[in-house]
Formats: sequence, structure tokens, C-alpha cells
Amino acid sequence: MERIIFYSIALIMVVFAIASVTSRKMLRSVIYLLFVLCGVAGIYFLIDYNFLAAIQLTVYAGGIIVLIIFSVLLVHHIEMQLEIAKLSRQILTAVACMVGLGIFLTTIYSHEFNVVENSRTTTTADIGSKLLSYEAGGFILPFEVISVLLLAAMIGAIIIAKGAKLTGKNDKAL
Amino acid sequence: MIRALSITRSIHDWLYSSMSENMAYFIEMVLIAIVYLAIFAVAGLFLVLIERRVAAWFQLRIGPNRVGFQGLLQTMADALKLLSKELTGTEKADKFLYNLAPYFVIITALMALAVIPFTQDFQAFDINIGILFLIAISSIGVIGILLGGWSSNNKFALIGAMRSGVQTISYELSIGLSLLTMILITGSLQLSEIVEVQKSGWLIVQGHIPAIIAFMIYMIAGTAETNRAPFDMAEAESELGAGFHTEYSGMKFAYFFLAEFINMFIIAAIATTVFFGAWLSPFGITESIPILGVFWFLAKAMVLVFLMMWFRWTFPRLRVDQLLTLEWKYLLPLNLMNIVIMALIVWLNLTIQF
Amino acid sequence: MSYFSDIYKGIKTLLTGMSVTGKYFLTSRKGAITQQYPDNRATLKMFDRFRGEVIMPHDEENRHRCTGCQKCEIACPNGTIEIIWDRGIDEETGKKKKKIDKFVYHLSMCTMCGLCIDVCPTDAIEWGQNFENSVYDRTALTRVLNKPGSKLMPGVED
Amino acid sequence: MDTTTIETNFRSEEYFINMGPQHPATHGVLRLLLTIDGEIIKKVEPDLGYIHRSIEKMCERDTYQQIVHLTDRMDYLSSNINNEAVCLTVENALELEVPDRVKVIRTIIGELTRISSHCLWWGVMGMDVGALTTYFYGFRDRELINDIFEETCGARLTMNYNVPGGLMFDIHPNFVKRTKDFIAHFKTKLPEYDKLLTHNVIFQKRTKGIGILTKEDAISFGASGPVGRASGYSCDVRKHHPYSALDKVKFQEALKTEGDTYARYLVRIQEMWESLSIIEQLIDNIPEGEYRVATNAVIKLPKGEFYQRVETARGELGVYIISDGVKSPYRLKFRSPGFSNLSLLNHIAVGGKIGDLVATMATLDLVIPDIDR
Repeated sequence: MERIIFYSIALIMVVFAIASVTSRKMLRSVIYLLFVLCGVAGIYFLIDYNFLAAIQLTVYAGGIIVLIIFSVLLVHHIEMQLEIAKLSRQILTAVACMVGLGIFLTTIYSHEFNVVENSRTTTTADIGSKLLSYEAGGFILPFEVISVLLLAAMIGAIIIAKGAKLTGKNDKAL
Repeated sequence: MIRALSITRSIHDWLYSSMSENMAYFIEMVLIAIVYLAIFAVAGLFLVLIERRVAAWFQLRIGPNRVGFQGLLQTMADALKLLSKELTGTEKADKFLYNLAPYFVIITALMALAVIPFTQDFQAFDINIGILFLIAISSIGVIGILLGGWSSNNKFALIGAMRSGVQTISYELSIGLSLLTMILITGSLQLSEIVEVQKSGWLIVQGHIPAIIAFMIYMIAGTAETNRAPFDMAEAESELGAGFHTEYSGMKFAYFFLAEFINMFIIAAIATTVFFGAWLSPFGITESIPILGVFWFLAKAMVLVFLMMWFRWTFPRLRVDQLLTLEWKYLLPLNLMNIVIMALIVWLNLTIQF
Repeated sequence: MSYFSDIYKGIKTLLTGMSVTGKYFLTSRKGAITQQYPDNRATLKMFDRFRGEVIMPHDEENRHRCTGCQKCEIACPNGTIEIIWDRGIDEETGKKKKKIDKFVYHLSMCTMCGLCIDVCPTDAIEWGQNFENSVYDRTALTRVLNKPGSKLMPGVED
Repeated sequence: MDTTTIETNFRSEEYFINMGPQHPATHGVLRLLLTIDGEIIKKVEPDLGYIHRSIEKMCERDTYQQIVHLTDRMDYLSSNINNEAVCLTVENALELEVPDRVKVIRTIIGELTRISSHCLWWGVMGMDVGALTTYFYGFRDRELINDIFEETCGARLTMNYNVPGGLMFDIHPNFVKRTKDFIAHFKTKLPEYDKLLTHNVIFQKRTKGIGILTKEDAISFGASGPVGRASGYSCDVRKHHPYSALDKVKFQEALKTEGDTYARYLVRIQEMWESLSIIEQLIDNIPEGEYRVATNAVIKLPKGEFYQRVETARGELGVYIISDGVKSPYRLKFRSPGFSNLSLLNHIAVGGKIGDLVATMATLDLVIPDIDR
């Protein structure tokens, strides 16, 4: 049963990934991408990585995609379509993709994967204590670094948003 | 899956004994999906009727009372009418996304329904990150509204979609943080465990003052999340006509409409689970009859739904910038403060336990 | 500190508003202001001066009070009233006399201003109470107010 | 689509939107051509003429008695005051003195009309800012007034109760009792209006400081009625040029100086109280006497120009008649309050959001037939 679910999800992901890069309408590409991301979340659910799956849904599907849609909404008119690339570029891209796919497939098939019986699901409490642990295998440093990075991004965003107003004081015309 | 109710147990056994495991598994999934679809449809239609009657009573009217006894079949008739209506659309609309949008809204509502503990063991998907799952699902629902607004090729719809996007992204924070406040007491994201913790007192009692503040914030943010008045910026019929679903008709409109009501029920159900002890009876008066849990759960949820209806039929609508002011200047700081207070209370063991 | 007092005041005003609607919700059983219109036809009584449509009352001997003076026709701003008259022989005196053949009333054009009734010297026309005038064909709204074979009531012209 | 159009689309920030002619907030078939940048309004252009019926031209065809019923259809929410305006003009031109009874009854019904109009406005105002329940509460109280009207003159909205020379018929015997009942009822309901909307924090946030109109602008745009008075422009015709029995009553002119949407709201609420007090002063002593002075069957105004202004629920209504001595006017012009109040819209709504425009328009209290005529 799980095999069937896995293959159907995988098929959905592959189909929509191809659709996403070939669609000429930008918002449609985004929606296809959303399906791919949801498929990834589905696979996480399948292997009982519930937390990661929920994070995948919240951050990628709910956050990033909404932001992309939002920016598309702001700049994109409904009748606009992306141009078709030149034939030479198309061929170049296809070759590059094929090479990438080849490398991935050879790596995957040359490696021996062992099937591990998943005995217990990771709970949020485990992940939380791992994130805050400073012992071996703890993630306190990357966790804190990322929070500093996010803070910096936030301050930057505020400054960009406020920028017009700050200069507006000197410039009467605004 | 549904376990404790004995009838489901016997169906389960029969299915596994009579056919191959995969087949039984598949059939079981389909059965559960059908059960939840039925719950969805019935609850949606029932809530629409309730809303119309309640609105009528607030407004000194009588409300629908013609179709069936006391108008009970009114929404059924309306649904039939909507089914038979022509599906119109605008020229140059992005037909694919235009048709897709209602399903986004309705499927996310349906998925959220799956984790709600109606009573002991009456829960399709008791995932160990239940609350997080609900938040994640609800963040996807907005995509349907954004798509619907954009792809109808209508400026009013586009403005509605934009407003809705801004609003939902902002208020998700408050919902998450106010639920997080309560998670501090329970120490678990799993909905069944959250209910278990409340056997020694509902969380709104256990957490007293910060819990009440969290509940108020949750209700405000929840009302905003479902795009209902006074936060119905996305529809705002006096400003935008009908907002994001201006160009929808027939059943596609009905999907948006039903999803709004189901979302309202979900918000109330989460509040019931997290603040009011889900299916636990007050003071344990019906502890011995587990099936009454459904009754208690629905009763509590209905009270909260009624509260949201009361909001809707009393308050004027906020303006879009005031909406954001409310979230970022009032709810969010209060919420963060509230989390700290709650952490202190849990740390100092000041929670009230029976 | 005004931050918190603002919140307090805001919540208080919101709750006051909710108390108003809540009160009406609780008393909704007796407070409904709407009427169940087609159902209450039997009890629905219009005020006696209600302007529904113009009618011409006839007595039991099929006599009306209209002399055909056409004042109403002149007073009407919309050409609602059309009087088709004739000269007949008066039975008593044997003289030729003006009398109405048809009093045509176009309800579809009437604005219920009441000028015709106001101006009528013999009170031949008055307001009827009927207000259910929906028909499938608008020609049905053109009515002849005097009944067939009706005569002028004696003594009206004196 | 080629790249150049993408460039222009990308750069254009302002866009254009049609609000109306079928839109819930325009309260009729008014079309607003909005130029918007995001949600911020850059320009409002009202487009009129969707229900133009050339009432003024029709008046040139009609006799003076017939003109009265056409004015019902202009500002249909203050139809009786419109009727009164025409009748007063004709009576002034004929130098006809109407009995005191007529004057008092006209004033009472006029004030009732004003309350009824403001009730409807209050309900619709609430609905425009999103509180749907107010609509029904406003209509509940308005229905009682309409019942009074229906009992007395047979019509609820287009009353046509006034005729040149007085009233079409005497008031109904129940009139005084019903009016008193209404006053008692409405005095308990007005505080509820305040609780539900006036004091509501969301409503105050939505209306305070929105659509500000200064006194100077109010005068230069010809604003009248509550719109002008909210800006501190004392323009109540009832106070400055009293007509009918209004010189006998004491009342306060509702004046505010803020000039914003909230001030316009408060002025109308206060006007309802003032109208109640005017009715209370008059209802107990309606003088006995004739209800109508006989006029010629065909009224012919003397040659000349005649002007009369009255205060309708929306502001100053002027009736200007040029007569050349025959049974219909040579030219008749209505100076309608809604038209000049609408002309303000572009001035006060620019810079606000769409929601502000709706709230501002609600307090201008537009009745489209009054503007289009």
C-alpha cells in the first residue's frame, strides 16, 4: 500500500515539476510548484516525519508560495505570457538537465540503500531539545545564527519599507 | 482511525477478514473520506441555516421558515438551486486557475476537519503535531482566495484577493502564537494529549488570566482568518461588491461559501479543543457515557460559532490598514507578552489544577 | 499607558454594542418587525385612506356618480384617465345630455397622486384598497371603471 | 504580448476602476470613475444621468398642482418637504396666506420626514461601514413614521399631501396619538443607536478624521444641510429663513466644527433629537381651523420670478419659478442639495482608501434621483 502511495505521489511530483518549468503563464507555474511542494510534504508524512511535513506545508506551501503569488499578483497582468526561449537555449537547457539527471541517477543506483524499520516517530519535544542542546549533535549554534540572520533580514526589510518616508522629510515634492 | 465506537471496529474486522490487506486498507480510507465528506456537507449546510436564523433574530426578522419544518431544508434547496445554475465566468480569465481556486479552499477545510477530536477516538488522523498541522493547512487555504481573485480578471476581485492575502498572512501569526501560549501548559502538540491534560481542568481555567487573553486574541484572529465580519475585507460587499468571488457563480460560489462556514466551525473546534476541553463534559458529569462527548464537543463549538456570528451581526467592518494596525500594534505585542507571562506561570506552577 | 486604556475602552464599547444586539436576539420571538406577507392576507388590513388604485363605486342598482365632467382627466398629470363620453337622451326630461360611455383608467400610468379624486365634484371616484396588481400582460392594467350598463345616480347633478 | 507592453504595465501604478452604476455603496445608479493607486484614491469622478427623467422640463408642461407630485420623485426620502417647497413658492407668488393649522401640520410632517430620512440614512450608514444589523433597526423606526403617513395621506413614500393653498385633506384623527407614541418609542431607541454605532470603537476609527471638509470649502462648494453644518457653516434654512411654523418653535442648529465624516454623522444624530423636540412643541397645540384655502381651479402665477428655499433632510432645496402669467411655469429650476454635496466628493475623498470613500459617501447621504432629477 505504501508503495502505491509513494509511486503516485512521485508521479504527481514529476509531472507537476515538468509542468512548472514548461508553463508559459507565471502564476500557473507557481501553482504547479505548490503541488510539487505538497508532494514532498506527502512523502514526509509517508515516512512519519510529521513535524518536517507540517513545516514543509507552513513554510513552503503556506509562506513562500503565498509570497510568490503575492508578488506575481502585484506585477503581473492576467494576459501576460512568458516568451518561448530560443531553440539553441532550449537544447542547452535540456542537455544540462539530462547531465544533472544522469549524475543523480548514477549516484542513487550505485549506492546501497538499507531498509531501516522506522520504530518511533520523532516528536516535537525531541526536535526542540535537539535544537537547544549544546552537546555533541546539538544544533544550538546554527539555530542562533539563523535567528540573528532572520533578525538582520527583518531590520533590512523595515529600513527598505521606511526608506521613502525618511527621505521624504527633506524632499518636499514627495 | 475510528476505533472505540464498536460498529467501526466490527466493520474494520470484517474488511480485513474478507479481502486482501491492501484492498481493505483502501476501502477503509474511502469509507472514512465519505464519512468526513458527509460531515462536511451536513455541517456546512446546517451552519448556513443557523447563520441565517441567528442573523434574522438579531435583526428582528423571522428568517427562513418555509422549506421543511422551520426551514430546516432551506439550505438544501439553496444548494440544489446553486447546483442547477449556470457557471459563468469572465472573458480572458485564466480558466484553469479560476476553476481550481474553489477546490483549494474546500480541500483545506476538509483536511483540517480530519484532525479534530470529536470525541474519544472519533478522530481520523491523530497526528503528533496536530496543532501545527492545523496551522499549516489553514495557511494553504488562502491560496485559493488569492487565485480566485486574480484569475477572475476583475479588479474588484483582485483587490479583494490582495486584502485577503495581507490579512491571512498577518493573522496566522496571532493564531499560532495564541495557541502556542496554551501549548506551554500542555507540553504537547498532539490534540488527543491536549485533551488528556484537560482532564484536570479545562485549559482556560488552568491558565486563568493569560489563557483568557490568549482566548480573546485567538477568537479575534480566528474571525479574521475566516474572513468574516468585522474582518471581511476580502468580500466587503459595500466596498468591493463581493470581493474575490465576484465572478463566481453556481456551485463554485457555493464551495467558497460552504468553506467559509466550515472554516468558522474549524476555528471554533480548535478553540474548543485547546481552551474548553474538547469532548470533556463540564465537571465530568457524563464521564461514564463516552458517546456524549460528541454532544459536548458540538455544544461548545456551537457556542463559539454563535459568538462569531454575534460579532458579525454587530460590528462595523475595519478598514484594511486598521486591520493591520490591530494585528501588528495590538495583538502581536500583547501575544508575545502573554507568552512570557504564561511561561512564568507554568514555570512557577501557578496553574489551577483540580 | 494610554495604550492599555485604549484597549480597555475599545473592548468596552464593543461589548456595549453586543449587549444591544444580544438583547434583541433574546427577545426575538415577539420582536419580529417583518410581516409574512402572502400568508397574512386574511388579517392584513390597509389604512382606510390607503391609495391602492382608483375605483368607481356603484350602488346595488348598478348606478355610479360620474357625470363625465372630465375634470379628473384634465387634472391628471400623466394621462391616466380617459373618459369616452356620449350624448344620450335623458329619460325624464327628454333633452340631450352628456353621459359617460367608458371611464378608462390606465393603472400602469397612475402615480397615485390623488389629484383626480381631489378634484372630482361629485365624489364619483375614490381610492380602492387593492395593491396586488401584478399581471402578465400590461393591457390587463387598463381598466374600465364604470360597469357595463351602469347609469348615473339621480340627483348627483343637482 | 511583447516586451514593451510588459514594461508599461509594470510601471503603471495607478489604475482605473468603475464603481457603479450597479454597486451597493452608491445607493442607486450613480457611477463613480475612480483612479486608484493600490487602495488609495487619486481621483473620483461622478458620472450622472442614469436615471435622468427631466423633471424640470416636465414641470413646464404641468399645472402648478401637478408639479407638486413630481417633486415626490426627486428626493424621495424627504418627499413631503419637497412638496412643501413648491407649495410655498406658489403661495408666496399668489400672496396667499395659509391657515395656521396648515403651517403646523406641514412642519410636523416635515420634521417626521426628516427623522424618517435620517433613520434610513443611519441604517445605511451602518451597512456601508459593515454593520448590517443597523439597517433593520433604522427601518424598524422608520416604518412607524411611514405608518403615520400612510394613515393620514394614504401613501408611505410619495405622499403628495400638500397642495397649493394647504393640504389635500385633513389629518387623520389618530395622527396626534400615533405621533406621540412614536416620539415616546423613538426616545428609547435613539440612545441604542449611540450604543450600537456612535460609541463603537471600530466605527469611530473608521470615521474620525476621514473626508475632512473645511468651512471655506463647504461654502465655496455650496454644501448645505448636515454636510455644511458639520464643517461649522451655519446654513440651516429653518433657522435663518424660517417657513411654515418653524418661526414659532425653539430648536438648536446642530453645528460641529471638525468637518470629518464623524462630525457629519453626529450632526444628523443631533438633528433627530432636535426634530423630536420640534414635533413635541407643536403636536399638542395644532390649531383648529381650515386645512385648505380655496384657490382657483387653474392657478396662474403673476408674471415674475419666485424663489423659495426649504431645508430638506439633505440640505437646502431651492425652487425657482419664472412665470409668464399662464397656467404652467415658463421655467422651473430645483436647486437640489444632493447635487452640490456630491460635487464635494472628489475634494474630500482623495487620499483616502476605498473604505473611506464608502464611509464618506454614506455621510453625504446621496439620493440619486435628487441629483439626477
